[in-house]
Amino acid sequence: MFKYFPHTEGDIKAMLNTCGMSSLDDLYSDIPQELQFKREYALPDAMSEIEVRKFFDELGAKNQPLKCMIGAGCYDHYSPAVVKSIVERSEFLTSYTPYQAEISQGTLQYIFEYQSMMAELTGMEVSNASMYDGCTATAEAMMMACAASRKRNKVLISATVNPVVTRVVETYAKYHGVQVVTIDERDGVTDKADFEAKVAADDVAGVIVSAPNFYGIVEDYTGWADTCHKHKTLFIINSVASALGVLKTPGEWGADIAVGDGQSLGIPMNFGGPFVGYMCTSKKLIRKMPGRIVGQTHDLDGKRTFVLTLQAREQHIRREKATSNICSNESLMALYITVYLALMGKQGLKEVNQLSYSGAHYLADRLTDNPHFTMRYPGKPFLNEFAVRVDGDIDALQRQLRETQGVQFGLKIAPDTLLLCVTETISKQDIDNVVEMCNHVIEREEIENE
Amino acid sequence: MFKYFPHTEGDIKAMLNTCGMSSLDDLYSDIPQELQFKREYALPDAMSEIEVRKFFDELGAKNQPLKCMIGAGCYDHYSPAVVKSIVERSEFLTSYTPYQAEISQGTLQYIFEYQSMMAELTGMEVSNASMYDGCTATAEAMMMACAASRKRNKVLISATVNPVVTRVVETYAKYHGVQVVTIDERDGVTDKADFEAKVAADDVAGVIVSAPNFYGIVEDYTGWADTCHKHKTLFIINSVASALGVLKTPGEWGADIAVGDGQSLGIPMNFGGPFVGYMCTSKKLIRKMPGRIVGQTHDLDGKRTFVLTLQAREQHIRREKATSNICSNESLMALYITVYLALMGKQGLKEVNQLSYSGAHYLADRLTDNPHFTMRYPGKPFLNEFAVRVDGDIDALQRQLRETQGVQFGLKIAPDTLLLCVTETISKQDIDNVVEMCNHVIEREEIENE
Amino acid sequence: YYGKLIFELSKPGRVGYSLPKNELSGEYRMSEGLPAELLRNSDPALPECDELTVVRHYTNMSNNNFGVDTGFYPLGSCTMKYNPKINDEMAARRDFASLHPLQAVESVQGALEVYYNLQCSLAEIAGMSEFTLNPFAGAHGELTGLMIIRSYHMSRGDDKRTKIIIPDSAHGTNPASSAVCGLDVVEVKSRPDGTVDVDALKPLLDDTVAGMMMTNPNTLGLFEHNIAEIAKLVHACGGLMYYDGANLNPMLGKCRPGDLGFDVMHINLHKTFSTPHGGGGPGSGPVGVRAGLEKFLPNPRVVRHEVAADNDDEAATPEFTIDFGDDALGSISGFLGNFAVQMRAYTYILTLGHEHLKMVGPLATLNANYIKESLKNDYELPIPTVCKHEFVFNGLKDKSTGVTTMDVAKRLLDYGYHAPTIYFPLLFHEALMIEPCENESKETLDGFIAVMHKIAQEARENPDLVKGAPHTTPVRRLDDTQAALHPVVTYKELTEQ
Amino acid sequence: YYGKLIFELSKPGRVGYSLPKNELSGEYRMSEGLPAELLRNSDPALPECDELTVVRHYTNMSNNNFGVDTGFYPLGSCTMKYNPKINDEMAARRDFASLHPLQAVESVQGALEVYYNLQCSLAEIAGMSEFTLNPFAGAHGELTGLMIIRSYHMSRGDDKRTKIIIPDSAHGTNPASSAVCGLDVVEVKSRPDGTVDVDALKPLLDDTVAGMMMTNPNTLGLFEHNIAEIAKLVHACGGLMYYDGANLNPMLGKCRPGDLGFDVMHINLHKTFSTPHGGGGPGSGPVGVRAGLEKFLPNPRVVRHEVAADNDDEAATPEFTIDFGDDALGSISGFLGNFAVQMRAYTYILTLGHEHLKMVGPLATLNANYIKESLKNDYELPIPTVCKHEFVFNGLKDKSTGVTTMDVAKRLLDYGYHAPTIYFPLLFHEALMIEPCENESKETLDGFIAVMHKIAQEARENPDLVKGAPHTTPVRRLDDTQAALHPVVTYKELTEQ
Repeated sequence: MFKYFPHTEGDIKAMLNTCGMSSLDDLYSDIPQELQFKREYALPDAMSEIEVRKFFDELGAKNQPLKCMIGAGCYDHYSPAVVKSIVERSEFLTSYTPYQAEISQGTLQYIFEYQSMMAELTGMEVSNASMYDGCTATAEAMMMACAASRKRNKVLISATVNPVVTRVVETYAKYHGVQVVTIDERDGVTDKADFEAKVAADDVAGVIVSAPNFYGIVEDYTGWADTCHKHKTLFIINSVASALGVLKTPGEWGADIAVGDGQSLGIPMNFGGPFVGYMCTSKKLIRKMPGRIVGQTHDLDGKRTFVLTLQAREQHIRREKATSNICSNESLMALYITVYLALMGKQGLKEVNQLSYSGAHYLADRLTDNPHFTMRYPGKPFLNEFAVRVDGDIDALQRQLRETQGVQFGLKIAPDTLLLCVTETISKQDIDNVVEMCNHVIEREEIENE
Repeated sequence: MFKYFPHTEGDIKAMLNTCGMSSLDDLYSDIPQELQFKREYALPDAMSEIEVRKFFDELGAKNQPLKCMIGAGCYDHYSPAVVKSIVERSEFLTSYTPYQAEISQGTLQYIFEYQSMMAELTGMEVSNASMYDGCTATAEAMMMACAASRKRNKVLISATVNPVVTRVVETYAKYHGVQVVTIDERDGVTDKADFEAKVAADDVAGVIVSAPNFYGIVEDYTGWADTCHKHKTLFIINSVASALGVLKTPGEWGADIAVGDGQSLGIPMNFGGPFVGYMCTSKKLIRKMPGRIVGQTHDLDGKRTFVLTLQAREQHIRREKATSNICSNESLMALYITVYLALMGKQGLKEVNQLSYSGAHYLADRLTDNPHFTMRYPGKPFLNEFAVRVDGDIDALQRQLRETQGVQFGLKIAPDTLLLCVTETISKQDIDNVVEMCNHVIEREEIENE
Repeated sequence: YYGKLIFELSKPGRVGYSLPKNELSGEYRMSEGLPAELLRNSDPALPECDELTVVRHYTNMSNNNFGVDTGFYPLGSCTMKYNPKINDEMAARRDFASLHPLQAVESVQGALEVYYNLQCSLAEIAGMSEFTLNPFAGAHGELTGLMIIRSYHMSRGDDKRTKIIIPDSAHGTNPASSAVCGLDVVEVKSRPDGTVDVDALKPLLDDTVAGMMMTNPNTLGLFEHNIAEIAKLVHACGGLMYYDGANLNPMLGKCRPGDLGFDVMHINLHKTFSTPHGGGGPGSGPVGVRAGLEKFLPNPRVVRHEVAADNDDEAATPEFTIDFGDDALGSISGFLGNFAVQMRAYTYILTLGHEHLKMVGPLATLNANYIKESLKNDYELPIPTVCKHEFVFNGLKDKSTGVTTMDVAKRLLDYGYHAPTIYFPLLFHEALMIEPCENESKETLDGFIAVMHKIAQEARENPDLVKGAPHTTPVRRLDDTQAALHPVVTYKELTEQ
Repeated sequence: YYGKLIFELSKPGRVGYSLPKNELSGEYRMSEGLPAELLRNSDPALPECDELTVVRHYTNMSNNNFGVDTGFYPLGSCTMKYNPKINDEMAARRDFASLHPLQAVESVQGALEVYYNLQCSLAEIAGMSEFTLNPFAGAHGELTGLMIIRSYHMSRGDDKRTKIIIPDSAHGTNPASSAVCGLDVVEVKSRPDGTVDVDALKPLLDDTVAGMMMTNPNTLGLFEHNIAEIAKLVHACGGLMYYDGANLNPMLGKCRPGDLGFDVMHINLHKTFSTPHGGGGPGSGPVGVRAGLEKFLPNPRVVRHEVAADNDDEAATPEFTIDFGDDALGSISGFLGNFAVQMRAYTYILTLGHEHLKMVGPLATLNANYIKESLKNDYELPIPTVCKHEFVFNGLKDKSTGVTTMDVAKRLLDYGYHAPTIYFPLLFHEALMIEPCENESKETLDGFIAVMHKIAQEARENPDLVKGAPHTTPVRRLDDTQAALHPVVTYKELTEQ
């Protein structure tokens, strides 16, 4: 037999006998013959583990892991070795949603810790047990705002939100029957006047902005929540989770819903997934919040325990009355975050941000020492991501840095603009090397152009 | 503080207070000042995990993992993914010798399974709970033979035993006061006449041979055990563990002690360690056997349980009367073997050997199609290792194969001889590629020499 | 060890991390460079722990959890199959796991080849034309599939099709996904034999029908034997057929949704393709479509280009690109889905090959029928026909003892088994839905059967023992009501209580 | 789940592996190519199991085990410190773990650099000149060190030096290693304060003394304050001083064996340098020597060569070779020792750096003294002075209850603690030897102290409770005697019983 099938010939015979059958085909007697699949799958022969490893060795050689000076929604942050070793514990990895609380306190307890940590980070009162990613979490916030408003079906979204997020929000909106209106950008930040004008129509369910925004700029939302609330509109802030360790929180800005991606908190980049979406809100709105929630309770002996709660909100109970269909979430990725934050704690997250801040600002300063590089939004405060205008061939520059230094040098977000990012994994030496190469490439280009 | 030290300033103060002290230095008041170490260690500054990973990235780039056509005591066998995942379970990894049996049944039970499996493989009655490696296990067998013989202090060792093993045996012998005499080699196998002559002196405590031997040859030991026993000499066979799945066992040859290295049973090559030595013997000799042994017993409730047993044999009890000083063994490596054999089972180990056999014989045939390559011991039966004479520049050949195909092409055991090995991780395609390159290199050499 | 929260192990000043020295902090201090009004007023109250404390806390916590690696997990409709370790090993490979999704496409060709090959493999297994692997979970796949159906109708200007037909036995996600997608749900009843009532379906079919969602085998584990007729009827009225792949496992080797007339479908990689459930995620819900509907798949997409070899000796090598461009549907994910999950599923398919994949369905089905037949004397079997991967008991046969399905489930925990799914599907009041996967041995099933018999006997002889279960678990039965009435969902709330 | 053996889960025909198809088996069949008399008569009776069965078996078995990651493990003289995960991560790196020890030296330069750097780091920490990392464990290191001492004497033609002096408080391995090395053991008594009696030592010193082995701090956790005088006396008579590094941990940052007059020593990497004990191994026992004795270190050795740079811009890069050549001592290992263990220890040293390494000793010592002072009212403390990393109680202070050290140890298991080392050292009948490492928090120690007080109270109030312990472990107290009288050490024997 095969390593994943324990059935011996004798077992199969005995079991069929119990079922009153004589062959495995008998088990499919209820499927009309003409609907049965009679040929072999056109798939390769089974590979042994030796062959599987060789196969991925060969495919892996077609990839090139790079030093990341790119962010744009996915961040190469340090993850302590402990995180992976805990997440791999098979009692966590191979369990399912904790339906049987008595033998699932491990999962339930870490989700409770996760919720507590995310509430702290966002400055909000409550959190759910995770969502797919930051994009879908933002779309869910949009739907939640519409449901909470009861009859409004318009949301505003700032032009400075990561376009990857906006694209997903717009897709959800299109099918959910929501109108998405963009708030204009002005010098890299959301245009406050445009916001005030558009929200004043009193037909907006929610306003979505981001902090920091797509260009890495930390926008000032002073007064925005009040304006929203005056018009009975929910204020929704999308943030990169890691930045919340130091930046003014959605809670402090007065937001009603805080959403975003938690990947920056110790989760590997994984070529884009799995990540994890977080969603936090006020206690008042908890019953409108989609997704699973773990709450504290007691067992028969009075012991403090944890359990899935407020399930009446969930899709499997509400069925067609549901305002979200989320079922499986990203529980294991929430465990990454929980262990990461348990280790980094109050101080570590601050240091991570300080290191990223220092590196990014040093890179910006050194790079713009060369007049071919100019800040796209000079003077705007940023944390660890910034947009720079390049007077030169961006593609050649990126290729050169990839091939000679193994560096992914930012994301090209316009023909003349690079979005650059620095995290604590990039050293001063890395930055110096990159800047030197940039100057070298630009210089050579100039000579060639002469 | 530091991540491995939980002591806060407050903790230290409170604890010192309990001890009636005022500073950490007070804890060292019993060490004369002039003996204290007053400067800083001349060692690098602490590295963060980010830096540690980068540091090993750089060192790792100075290594080149190769396809292994080399054996000689360390074999690149397949190890199922399950093995590593189980061995990493921290309840196994971070435990110590199972002194407290009530909370160590995990370790005790797998060692019992390991002993059972090794006894099966060697065809012997009993096994100990592991030794350091095959070399030291053989040295321990030598000392055991001397101790069992009471007054004899001479052992014979065949010239066909892996010289790495012989070197260690000789070192132990020198200090233990044992005389080691070599039995001559004849056409790649142990000279039977020389053996019979030397053992006939009736002063030999033990005879050490290997199966297969250093050249990969499977020697015929028919009658050797009887001859040994006639002269009250113990017959000791050293084997590569994996080969015991198919070759005639030490038990079947009539050996008194079976020793060798277990690395070939699922343990990574690890640049030479940790491996694991095995030692199996007869029930009669169990109380002479060094190392730990796990036995079955019952608990107060009559439940079947396992426990360290026959400890009266061990060094910590016998102290200066001990005939072995082994204490820590290679328990975790025994777990590798246990899980490996649980997965491979009866059939898998046979298949592994058949694959290795096929590949090695195919390589030998194809290689010797070229007259510049000739079998050093033609006609001698071998399993998966063989010695080949090369009419050409061996160093250049090895370098060429390493640089172009990433292959370690055997071990040079004489100026004109290569010891080659094939395991199941080497495919027919790999062999064809290697042979083609060999022919190419030899041909080019000839042209250059003309 | 049970009960402490990580916050309760915290002490100010302890750290569990190490970071490089900041060589630049003299020049670049965040607190000076950023305006104070953009910074937090106070630090988050995160725990402060040393490394060992964190390791012990979560190691011990894991021991209060039950997974497939711990024991038999017959949770119906969840396909809790063995999660092979080689899959995890491949997913953790640094040359895949450390890639940024937006790094230069030349530097991720291996990853794109995995994506492309996996979608092709799924298409062959499901009998579809093309798959997107972007959806993050089964429900997300459903939503994506429904968007495809709506896009298809809208692309033809057929805007009135807003009705979706769903059997009453459907998973709760089906109607929920429909609602999120802006569709109106129309329920169709089941017949007493548990399958869709075709006669009840017919009157519902008109030119407002966008499509019909079906799970086949359905949540009772029954193959919808009228599927050909149903598909024909739905197609005849202009609707599309959606296949909920949650129950795909028993079909492997025996039947392909595409051959049954389905147009759009999703697959749960964390069910049929053996990726771990991870305590509730991450999953992955690839969506496939039949030929003609490929253009409605969401972006980003992986596109394969044949590139001629430089010289005649070499084979042509494909090149892959990522198409982020806009299209009718839009994007339902930022990047290419849960790639590490896809790595595992692809490894699973490579490991099984065509020759073992085809045995998955029959052996899973054998296991289910074996349990069903072995227990039907003690447990009420409402539908006695052959089942597929799972089946439903309606509680104990002898209802006089007052022992409920909940009690049976909790008692199973005492015996070291995870409980089956309970109180679903809603068709039966005491539903106990059992799904044993193909990886489970006869010995494991026999052990479970023996314990189920024993519980039935206990229910007769000592019902209070069963009603009070579990007795040996880390905690006893919990007060759900208190949790919901007065929700305490953060440590802060807990300390303020 | 407790008790089944893997053999009892086996069924003929099941497999847990996968191997490539044999493309050559037609031409090359072992059964035809090898003479029958060289092949096994019958297959070994190994288990036949599917993969899931194996995974569950060993996963569950691990849960019947206690490790440092599970809880406090104050096993005296074993230095059960935290085993950092980053060490394991580095040791598992494929670019190190997949190297063959005999592959071309050009292809293993990184590995050799690790070996070389680690031996240099240990030399600095221990105050020695050079180390070999080849020994596989502490006892193996002792043996190697004693061989070095003998080699030294023999190299001078001083063949009569066959006596080795060992204190009565020494670890059992000291005399055993001496015996294996062909040395005659002479025991020297301790004084009432627990340290070596210098007056008792003097008469033993003559020109037959090869050397003296000492553990410092000794097994009572006491620093041998007369060490300078002892070393002087031994050196004066021509002997060498051997340092048993088992108790090195409290010395870190405060004292170096080389500065105390020791000539040869070993270090247990699995104690002081945080590598995991692995249920009893693998360990690693590097041996260091003072200047002048380097040539007596065993082969193979790693040799560093400075290589001038090709051009002036580059720094000189070292090149490393392996010297397998013969020398006076010979080889005590086939290759370069337990390399994966060395990787972990080196990672540990890099992680701590000089600034944290120096805190290891003081904090470990603080923890030990804190427990000692906190419990001395309930437990008999025979030597009340300041201790180093560990200390010894002589059982409960109140001996009237009949509760022994064994009972206290077993009762600790019920409370979730590993027991201390018991009945060692042999100087006290009821020895209870406690070593808490520097990684343990005050909270952990306070918890342990509270339980130790509680057990003392239980011994007074309900001694049978303690004598019957443990009560909550997977199994209860075992019958050691039966095991030793009628040893059953294989499954085959077990089935034949």
